[in-house]
Amino acid sequence: MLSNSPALPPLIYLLTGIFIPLAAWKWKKLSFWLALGATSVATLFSLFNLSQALSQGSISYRFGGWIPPIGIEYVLDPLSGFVTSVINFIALVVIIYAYRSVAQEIEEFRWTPFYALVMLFLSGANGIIMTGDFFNLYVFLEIASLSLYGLIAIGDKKSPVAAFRYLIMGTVAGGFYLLGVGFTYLVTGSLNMGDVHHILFNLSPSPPLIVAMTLMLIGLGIKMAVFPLHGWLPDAYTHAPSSVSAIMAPIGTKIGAYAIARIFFFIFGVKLITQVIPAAQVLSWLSAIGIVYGSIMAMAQNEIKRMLAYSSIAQVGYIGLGLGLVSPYGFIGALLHILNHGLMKACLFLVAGNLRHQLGHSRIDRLDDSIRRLMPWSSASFTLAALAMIGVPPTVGFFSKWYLALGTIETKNWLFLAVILISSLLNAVYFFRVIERMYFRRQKIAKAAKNNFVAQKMGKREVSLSLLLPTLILALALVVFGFLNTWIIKTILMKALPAGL
Amino acid sequence: MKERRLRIIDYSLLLIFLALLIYASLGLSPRGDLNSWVNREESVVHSPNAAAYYIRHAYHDTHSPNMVTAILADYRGYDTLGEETVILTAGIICFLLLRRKRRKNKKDNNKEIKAENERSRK
Amino acid sequence: MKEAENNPIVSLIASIVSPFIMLFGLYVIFHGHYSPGGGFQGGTLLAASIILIRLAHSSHTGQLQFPSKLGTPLGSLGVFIYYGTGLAALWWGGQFLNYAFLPLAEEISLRRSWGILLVEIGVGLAVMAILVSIFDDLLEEENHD
Amino acid sequence: MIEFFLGHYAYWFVLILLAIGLYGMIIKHNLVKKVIGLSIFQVAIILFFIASSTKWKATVPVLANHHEKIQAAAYINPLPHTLMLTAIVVGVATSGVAFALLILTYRRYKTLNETELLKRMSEEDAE
Repeated sequence: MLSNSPALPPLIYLLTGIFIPLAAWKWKKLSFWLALGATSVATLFSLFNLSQALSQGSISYRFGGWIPPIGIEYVLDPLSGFVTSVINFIALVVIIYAYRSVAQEIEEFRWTPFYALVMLFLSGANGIIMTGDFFNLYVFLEIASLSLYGLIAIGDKKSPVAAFRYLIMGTVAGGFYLLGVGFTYLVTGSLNMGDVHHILFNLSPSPPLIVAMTLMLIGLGIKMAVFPLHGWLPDAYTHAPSSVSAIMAPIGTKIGAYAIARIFFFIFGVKLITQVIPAAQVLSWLSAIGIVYGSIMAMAQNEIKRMLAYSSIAQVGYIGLGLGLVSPYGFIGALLHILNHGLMKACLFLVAGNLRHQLGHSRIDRLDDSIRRLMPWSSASFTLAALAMIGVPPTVGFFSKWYLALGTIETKNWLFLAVILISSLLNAVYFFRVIERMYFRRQKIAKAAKNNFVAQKMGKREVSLSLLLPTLILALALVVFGFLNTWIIKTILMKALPAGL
Repeated sequence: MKERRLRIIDYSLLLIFLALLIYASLGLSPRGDLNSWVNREESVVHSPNAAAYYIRHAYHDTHSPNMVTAILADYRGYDTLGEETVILTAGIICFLLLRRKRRKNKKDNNKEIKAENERSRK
Repeated sequence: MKEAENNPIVSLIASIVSPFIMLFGLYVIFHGHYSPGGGFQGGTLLAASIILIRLAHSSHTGQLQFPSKLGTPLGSLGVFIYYGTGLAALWWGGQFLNYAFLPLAEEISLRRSWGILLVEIGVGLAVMAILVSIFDDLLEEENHD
Repeated sequence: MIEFFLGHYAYWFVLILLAIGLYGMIIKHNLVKKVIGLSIFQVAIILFFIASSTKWKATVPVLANHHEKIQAAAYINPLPHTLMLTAIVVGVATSGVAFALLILTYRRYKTLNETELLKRMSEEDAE
């Protein structure tokens, strides 16, 4: 049974996604417990997979028992093990949060399909990360995207429009990727990633291959929300329910980033993406523009969720920049930032959800220091995550930026170094705007009395424990992983570097 | 005016994209060419070509003369499981988004619609 | 759906044609080994025959034939048959979806053949149920107003 | 020259169809027309794969007589057909979800024209 462990995380999610509509039709509460159980088991298995990959190197799992170019294989190596562990851990924490948040935001008869869709989304995300087959990646990409469209559309009133816009962009992305796969297949005659890698090594680059790479870069770039292709992201993040934003922001864009890292660095190879077409350079330039653009747009927003969405565009830019540098430090920085941004964004979106839960809004201009007194733990978590976002030393946010900066110095790209420094300042500006209001803005007396009255009437000041605990776990994880960063880099990420860097 | 300029950008992007794709298709080997890498028995690195393998071995392996079925359900069965999941996802989404709570009498039903209208006014 | 325009010719033809479409759908599913066809194509035909009844008759008759609340559970069941076939192979010691480990027949190629049939039935059931359920959900509003 | 044309013209038609689909998605203001464009786009990709699976003088990939020795050149490539069966299902699922979203949008805003929709949404923000 344990020899099947590489395939188990996506399969467990898939089984739960299928089983929830069957089992939990009558008992709505059961769907949550099934989802929670599946997520914990899948997290355990992905941690086990990671340890396996670290001790044994790359492991191939063959579906149906067919050898790779004939059948479909899953590839478990340190990189895929690391990323599945990260997203499953974050998903576990957010699912705990979803218990009360969903109960409040979504009608009861929708709980069952909601949890089923979350499970299917996680199954798609895990499948994308583990797969070693081009077409299988497309199928799981579509599972993940379709379930996201549905999950976004149960948010507030504007959410169906946001979801529809995402659907159009996402389908174009999937179509471009599939067309790229078609050209690659016609050139090489194979769909297996490892096989294609070996074949391309012996084949001189031709126009169809170059166009295939361009198409895949555009397609996966849309999924990752690289700068000019980010149009769907702000609306989708803003209008989705809080638990959906919190599960989509850390995982949704990261799977695009991972797919780009996997396909361009491990399959096409460094030579093809730097010398034949300037894919890496284009990616890093677009990401640099995206970092500045996202940060500036985030400063202009008045709604915390929307601000976080624009900040996501900037943060995804860091990952793209790190990948595009084509240097070991840059790659490590990008991978560390996948972990890092996942934790930070999940934590910030959970706090935004807490604010909406207690206050009924999350507008920055209506915050004042009553928040600090009403919700001390939430605001502390927000501050910690914001500090990590800016890159203050003991948190994990500092270290990924440190490695990215080392990468820019290594490749002598001083402009990108300047972009990283400037964007840290911009991050500081837009987060301190919120923190300043939370801690130092005195509220008016009359309003204070009213607020106290409201607080007494509700009987509690802070949000309930099941909402608070996930926020605190994530905030704590930011510090813990900050102290563990050398260990993570030495034992995991150094082994995950592609050949030829 | 601004609208019109945006239109022109859109059209030209579309045309550039089409030109790019046609340029790529010029480099493909002609359709039906038995010497292209898709239709040969082995790839450059002598790994077996999947398509030729399927044609040769499908009946022997799965006892099914229809190769498409054999590939769909056996060789690449995991893709088909994914495909089923996609359509299940679509079904669940339509349920999640469109179905209103089942009501026994019409009065409650009207209340539901009223609530939706209320929501749309909000 | 509008109930008033219930044309007798349309409903009669639909009632005559629908069983044949359904039969053909079953043929396409079960004959997928030997001729073009398979679970998805057959499932679509089955769904077409059910939807034809819903279009031609009153929605009440359609509900008698296939209640729309069955849609999602049956779809889940169909996917579960597929998944369960894979899981059974895993249980008997093979990889996921490796039908050679299913104890259905002596010969390995026959085992794979049986495995394919099981899977196709699951696909057909899932596609039929879900297509009908999507159809019902898209028309939900009209049913209520 | 004429052989080159005969070997490639099907790809060109399919790629033009793809551009038409993209045109529908990008330029059109009606959301339903966007979905139509999306379907055309997906069909174009499916046709691209199918067109690539041809072999001259070959037949459909269903074994006629399984006793004689099988020539790989006698049957067209079955792999793209299988892949496209999956892609068709994905297309059906996507358009189903798209229409569900449009119905929900129409219930709330009573319009499916993009400019009108944006206008109503910003009016609502102003309130």
